Amino acid sequence: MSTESSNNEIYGILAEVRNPKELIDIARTVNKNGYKKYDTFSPFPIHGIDKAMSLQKSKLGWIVLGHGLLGFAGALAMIYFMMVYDYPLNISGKSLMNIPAWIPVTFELTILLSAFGAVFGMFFLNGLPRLNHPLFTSDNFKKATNDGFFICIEADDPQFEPDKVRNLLTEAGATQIEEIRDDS
Amino acid sequence: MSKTYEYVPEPALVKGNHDFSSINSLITDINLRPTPKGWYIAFGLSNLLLFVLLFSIGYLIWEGTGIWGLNQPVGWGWAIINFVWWVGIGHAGTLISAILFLFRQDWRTAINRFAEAMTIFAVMCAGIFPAIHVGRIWVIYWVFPVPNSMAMWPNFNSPLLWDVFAVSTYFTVSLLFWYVGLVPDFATLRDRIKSKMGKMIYGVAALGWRGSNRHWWNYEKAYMILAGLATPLVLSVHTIVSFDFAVSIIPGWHTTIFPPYFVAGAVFSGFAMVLTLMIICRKIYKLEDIMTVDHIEKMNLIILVTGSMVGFAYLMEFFIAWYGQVEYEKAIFILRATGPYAWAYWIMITCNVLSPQFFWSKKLRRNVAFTFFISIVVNIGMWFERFVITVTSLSTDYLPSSWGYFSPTIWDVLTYVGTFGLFFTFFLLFLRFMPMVAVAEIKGAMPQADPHNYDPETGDYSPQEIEIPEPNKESV
Amino acid sequence: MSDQKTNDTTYWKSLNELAKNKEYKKYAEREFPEDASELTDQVSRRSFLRVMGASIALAGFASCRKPVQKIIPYSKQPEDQVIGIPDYYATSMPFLGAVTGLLVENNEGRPSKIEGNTEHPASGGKTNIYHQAAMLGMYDPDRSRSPRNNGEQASYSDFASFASSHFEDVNRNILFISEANSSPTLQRLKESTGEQFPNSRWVTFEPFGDDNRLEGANMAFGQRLRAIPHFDNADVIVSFDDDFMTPSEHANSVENSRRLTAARKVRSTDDSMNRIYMAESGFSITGGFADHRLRLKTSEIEALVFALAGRLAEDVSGLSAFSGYRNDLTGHAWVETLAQELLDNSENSLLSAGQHHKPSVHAAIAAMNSALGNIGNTVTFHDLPHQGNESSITAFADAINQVQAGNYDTVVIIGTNPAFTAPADLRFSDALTNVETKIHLSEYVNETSALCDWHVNRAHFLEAWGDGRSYSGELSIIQPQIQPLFDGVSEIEFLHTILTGDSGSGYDLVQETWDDVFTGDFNNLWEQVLHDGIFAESGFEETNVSLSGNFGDEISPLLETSITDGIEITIKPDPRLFDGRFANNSWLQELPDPMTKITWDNVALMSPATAESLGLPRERSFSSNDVPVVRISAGDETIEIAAWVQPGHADNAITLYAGYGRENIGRVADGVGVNIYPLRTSNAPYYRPADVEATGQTYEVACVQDHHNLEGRDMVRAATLDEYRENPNFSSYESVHGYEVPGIKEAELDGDDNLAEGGPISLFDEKYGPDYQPQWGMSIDLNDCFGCGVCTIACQAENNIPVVGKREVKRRRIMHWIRTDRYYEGDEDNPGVYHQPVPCMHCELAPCEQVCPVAATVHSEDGMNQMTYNRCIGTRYCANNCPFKVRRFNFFNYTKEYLTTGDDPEIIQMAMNPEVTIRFRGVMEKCSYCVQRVNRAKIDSRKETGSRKPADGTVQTACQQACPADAIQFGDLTDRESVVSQTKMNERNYVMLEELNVRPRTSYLAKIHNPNPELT
Amino acid sequence: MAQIFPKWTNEAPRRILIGTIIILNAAVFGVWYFFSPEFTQVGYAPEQPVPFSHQLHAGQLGMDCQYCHTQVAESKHANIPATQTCMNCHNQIQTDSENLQPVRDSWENDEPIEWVRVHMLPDYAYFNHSAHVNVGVGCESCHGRIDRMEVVYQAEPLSMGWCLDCHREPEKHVRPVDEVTTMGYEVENQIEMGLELVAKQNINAPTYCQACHY
Repeated sequence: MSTESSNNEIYGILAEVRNPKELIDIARTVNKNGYKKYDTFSPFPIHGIDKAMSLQKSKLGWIVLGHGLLGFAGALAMIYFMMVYDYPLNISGKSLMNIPAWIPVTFELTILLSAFGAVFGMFFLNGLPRLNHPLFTSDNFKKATNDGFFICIEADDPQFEPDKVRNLLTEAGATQIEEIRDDS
Repeated sequence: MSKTYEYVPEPALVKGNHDFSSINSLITDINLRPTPKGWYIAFGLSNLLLFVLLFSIGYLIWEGTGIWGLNQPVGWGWAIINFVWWVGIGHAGTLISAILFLFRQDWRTAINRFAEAMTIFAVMCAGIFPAIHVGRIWVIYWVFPVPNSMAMWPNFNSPLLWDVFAVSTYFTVSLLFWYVGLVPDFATLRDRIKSKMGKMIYGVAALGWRGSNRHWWNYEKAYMILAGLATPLVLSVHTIVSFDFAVSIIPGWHTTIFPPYFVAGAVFSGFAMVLTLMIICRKIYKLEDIMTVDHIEKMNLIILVTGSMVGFAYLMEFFIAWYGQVEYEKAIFILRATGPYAWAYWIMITCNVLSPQFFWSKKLRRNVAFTFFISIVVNIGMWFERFVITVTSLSTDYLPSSWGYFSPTIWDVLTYVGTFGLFFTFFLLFLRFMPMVAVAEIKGAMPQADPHNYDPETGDYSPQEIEIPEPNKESV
Repeated sequence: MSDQKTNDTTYWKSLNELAKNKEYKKYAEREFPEDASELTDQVSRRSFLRVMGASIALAGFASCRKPVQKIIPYSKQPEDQVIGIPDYYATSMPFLGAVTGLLVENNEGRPSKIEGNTEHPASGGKTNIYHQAAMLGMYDPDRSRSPRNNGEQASYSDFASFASSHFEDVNRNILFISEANSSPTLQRLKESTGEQFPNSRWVTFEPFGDDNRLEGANMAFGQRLRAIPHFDNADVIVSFDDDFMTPSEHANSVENSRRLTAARKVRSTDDSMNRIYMAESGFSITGGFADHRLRLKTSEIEALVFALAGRLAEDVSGLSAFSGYRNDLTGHAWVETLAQELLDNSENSLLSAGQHHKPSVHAAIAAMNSALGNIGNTVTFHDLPHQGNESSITAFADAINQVQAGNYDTVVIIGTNPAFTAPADLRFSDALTNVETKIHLSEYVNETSALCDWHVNRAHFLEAWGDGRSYSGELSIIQPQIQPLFDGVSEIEFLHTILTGDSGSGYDLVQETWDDVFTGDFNNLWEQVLHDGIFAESGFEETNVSLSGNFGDEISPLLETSITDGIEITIKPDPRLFDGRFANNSWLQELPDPMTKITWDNVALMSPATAESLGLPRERSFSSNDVPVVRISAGDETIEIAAWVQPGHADNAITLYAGYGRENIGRVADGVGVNIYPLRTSNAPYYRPADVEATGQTYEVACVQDHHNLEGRDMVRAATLDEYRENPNFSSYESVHGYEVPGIKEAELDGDDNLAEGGPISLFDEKYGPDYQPQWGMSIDLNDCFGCGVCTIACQAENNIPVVGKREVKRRRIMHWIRTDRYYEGDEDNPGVYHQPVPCMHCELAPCEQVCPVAATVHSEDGMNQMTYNRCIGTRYCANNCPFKVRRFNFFNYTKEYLTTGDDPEIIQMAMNPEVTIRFRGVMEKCSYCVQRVNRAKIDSRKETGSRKPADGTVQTACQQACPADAIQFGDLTDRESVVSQTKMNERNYVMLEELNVRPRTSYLAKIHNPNPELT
Repeated sequence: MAQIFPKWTNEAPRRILIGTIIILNAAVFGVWYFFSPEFTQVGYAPEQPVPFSHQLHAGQLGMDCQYCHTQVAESKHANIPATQTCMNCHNQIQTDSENLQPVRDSWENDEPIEWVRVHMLPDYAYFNHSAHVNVGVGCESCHGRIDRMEVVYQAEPLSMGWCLDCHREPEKHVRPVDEVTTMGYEVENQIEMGLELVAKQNINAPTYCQACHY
């Protein structure tokens, strides 16, 4: 909450609200005011906040699809190469292109790569892991993983002016407004 | 004719007067409190069993698979039985996380973390067996498609190879799924723990999670996709495990009913195992508010349903053996019920088919002690199911000259018992260091999490009254 | 040899060491002195050069890291020897006073496999289990390694110097006890002993010899003659307890089996078969093979023989001794039936009795054969030049009584082991204490050696020069395949030392004998004999016989038979260990008994009813190896032994096998089974009444087959000859089941089609091998197989199959690649029996292949199911998925245990076939159709003709080559003319489990019985 | 609240990722290279009891391989010559050479010379020389330029993959049978000639397991 250490660049202004409803409200207000670089924080995902914040549809689905196709095609190509092209062997007299037998492995690899896409794609989209973040300098912010609901308008936003932001947040009902500095 | 319908409201998921913060404390305090003495005792015992496992495996590798009771017709014994049993148990977690998630069963939040952890550890126990049961464990890497100077590849026609891919994929995806769920809770612990070391460890594990709703947005998407992927995966795994048997030509194995029958059995045993562990933990860790009797009842219903499915499968096997008129198939089923392994068969029937039928009674399925008892009985029964399938079929197959009886040795028993050491060692570590209930998820499922439950004027919490729709009097 | 210090190098560790061993070389050079003609003589030089040979091919274990390996070439290259290409030399195996001609495969100087000698009448290219197992017998590290004087190690020169002084006194009272031996050289030396030592006596002792047969002939014809049956000439064969197909029961079992099965080969409905009747007490393989079998106590069989003779006397002349004779069995249904059958087939029938029956029985049989005009056609009588009058248990008993009385100062025991095998009432061990000097020649330091002052280690027949006569008299040569591993001496060298005080060379001794035999150029004939292994046309002369005048008087007092109600024990030599002499041979110990399928034990065999009367269960538990133990008392002696229910055994009778219960012989024999010799007496060595009671104890028995019933399944298909003629396709799936194989598409066996085509429809487009490759297949004729088990031992020898021991057999982990399944059928008390050899079926659509995760078992282009040991990781899935359960898993490092135990494992390692990989722990193995032989033939054929298809008959699998019944055929299925193709086209051909559509390449020909309609 | 982690840790995940990729690749390459027979086997040149020079005998003197390895066309083994073979010449030339002392000793004492084996196949791999030299697989194809080796070393990996290279495409390697012992044999139209030879000699090099493993 301290506002000293002015030698550090300001990261943004963090404000707390009481509950999920207020978070949605304040997010909507901030969004309407044309801010782009802001974020809300809550201990669990809040139903409806995507609309309030005008969040774009996640690109994750495409990432997963790409990985899934890669897994599918890769598995088939691998099995074809090993069983038919590189070392064809007569196994139980079955034809080399014994496709029914390839289904399980193809399926599993499709799922596996899709899951990798989903998990690592999500982390990638979220910019995680990121262990150090200016917000962590705020003691109050710890509540974000407990029962705190926060909004932070970042200094990068072209409209960012500390006083205006403070006023906006206060008007919208936020408490515990503090300035976050990047303490490099 | 007319019929009236009564609207029965869903019971509240969390009992007691809890808000976010108290739920947060209720769960994470378990990890933050000093380690209780009882935990050390349990951990010591588990370690002892784990040592038994390691010793058994060491001796096995030193001496050879001959130390087990395997013989010429019965090439697969306890190792494969244990493998299938543990993998089956390992189905509950993903099932609860994924399928119930897709079906929007919010009650899963109380138990999913717990069940997923159990899944991971059960699959670890299971995974040991296919690896150690081979004759030459030092070349087991040949089952992986690794380029080598022999220019040889694995055989993709083999169900065992499918197993390798299925079980390792299942383990990996379950682990990822579990971890993704844990990330926000690690962040919670990071923010609550006092010690520097704890902060570092949970901090790394939480990957810098800060509860951003932009993150939650991708996160929920990922969770949904993972659930969508894990659902067919969990069905495929036991399907493929059942292929180990169904793709063969051994009477009693070679049957198309195996995939659904195995999956039902897996769910059956998995839920039983979750119940066993849950009933102990909710008592010890005083989580009755979260893991309520309603949860137990719901799970008992699933046990009743899957148990009956399994029983139906047993019946169908006999029916098909008769209907198919394959003499070897007929003989094997008659021998199962009346032959040298009849004792195992009737244990299986009693435990798996008869015992869950008690849950037709609402009173019994809400009885915690009785549920605990049945959950153990079911797991014993499911072990015997795998015994009956694996051993009896091999023991008396086509050529009567090759029939032979299987008797386990002490090493079969010790290896099996030892896996409990592995399981509980990991499980106790989990209970100690990780939140055993998905904190973020259960918060999200509380009525306080719903923005509609707040007064639009004051912004204070005021849960909405449930509107009871008018009974429709016209329709059937 | 005499100048050699014994404890220096009594044996050597490896070929390399031997090759470098100067002592040895001196010896070798001395044996073939500076005689140029001798050295150019390849045969005599061979044994020397062979062991000097290169040892690069000695099979080792699985690949290790990078050990430095040495190649030891010859210093002087022997001519005509190509390293890596085995040589074959003829020899013969002496057994029970007859020899069987063999051909021994040598790889770089070490014999590695024994086959039959096609030139030899006793073998005809075939062998029995003793011949096959002799290889391991020679490489047995437990054999005695040096002479011993009062238990202390000594050298042969010590013995020679002792002998020269001891036998200087030619007036000594010497008793020679030898085993039955047909060697002309031994006979010559035996005669010399008689001349040199006027006070000596020579008795021949065999615990299970054919003295009763000879005595019977003596009684009938006044001469001790050998009856030689010609089964191929007989249409009706009536055997009274004569198990002539079992090697332990008949010295000429191979020829008997060959001739008998030759007369039962049915290729078309026009062929005829002989008909075999068997009355017996135990259940023998001959009994199982017979068309009719009657179970009677041994003493009842005697009565049956006389009753039959009495009945025949009514219709034929020459049996006046029996006219009017009647006894309890005269009214038996068999008597009338047999009489009719024999009368209808007079001159073409054959009667015989087991060698454990009394002389009177054999005399009656001889008389009947004579009266029916069979003599000269189905049976011939021959005088044995080497057989004196002193070859019987009676003579031996008399001699031992003399010993007891102190009438001998020296006893020389040659080969035989009376301390173990002599009838108990003779108190042989006690008797020997009355003798000053006792000398014993034997392969092992055994029970008798322990009682003797001198033990001399005997050379194995594969290590020594010798000779002998086949059962029908053909002179045969025994030539060494390797220098004696432990410097043993043969019996002729031993006798030579006793006679002269010098150590003689067996080679010279044999040549000396044969010098008299040959009438032409010695060297040419000698070479011919060495090459052929036999001196042609030297069989015994047939003796014309007629009943002696006083036959009637002699036999009439013996016709009184007393049949008791109590239990009677019959003592027989063990089918595998014989009298115990093969007890240290682990191949034989682990060969399942042909009928009981028990390994590593002897048991008291009894019928279910007898077991019940003793309060024992009629059936053995499927889930336990425990069987009850009974106490058997006869006279003053009592033994305790496991009881085993043998369906088809005579009631109130127990069969016991001798040869077990040995101590301090070797690591294999010690402590296995129960010694039943104490129950034998010289008056009743074979059968006697006994008291039997259950002890309440149990004992674990290692039996390889736990279920004995076919459960109505169609693995074995059979019909009577009439049924076959009526419906030649009786063995087809449709005939057996009444409907077609599900989904079958008719096989179209017209001209150009591959035999393998046709069969059930499949989802898959199955692959067949390419045109340039042969397609291998096997056919097994169940009509020929009588279950002897030689295929198993031959396979074990050829394919380096380890022995696993009783503990592992109990756990059902026996490793044999070809097993013989034995099923009982019908009445539990008197069942029929089927033997079915089961090797790998080499299914074209092999279910084992698809389930292996690492492709360690796949199909070859020439249609074989290949097992690649070095790729196997040991999931055992293939074994599970094999419907025939022919795959064998190395649960432990069996081969390593087997090849590295003891102080000098290199010796057993030398018995290994260098062409076959030694399997290691954790891998699967199974029948490979002897791929090493197949590939060798293919490479040779490729080099010689450019074709990969060897000519039919050039490849024989080990089982096929050994089988005395010629039941197994193997060859190329793309060759329509090959024997196996022809056999498979026979209408009796069927495959097991046809409905699985796995398309086995191994098929069976259904069995045909030829029962007498009167008796069915 | 203070930051738990310093700022540089934000870069750590990327670095760890890149580092892991590099290490993994290095490990794969390392195993690939250092554990393959190409590295472990090729070049094995043990010291022999007699410093016999193939370079001299086969190279300079131009002796045919089969002068010493006489049974190569008949047997599975290409036999190491008996001492006798050495002595055929060396009882007349170089009779005093110190290097040849072991040979003379062997001859006089009739004790074999213990050569150290260079080309080692595992026991479960069956190789038959006669099956190869009789259809035109040159000595050189497996043993390398023996005529240039002062000390014989293993020139090829002798791994299963290496065997299969030729068994799958024999036309790239076969030569006329009378050229098998030729060193440095090379023709321009190898593939063309190879295909012709394969057809003429009915070569179908097997690639199924039991051709070599039993």
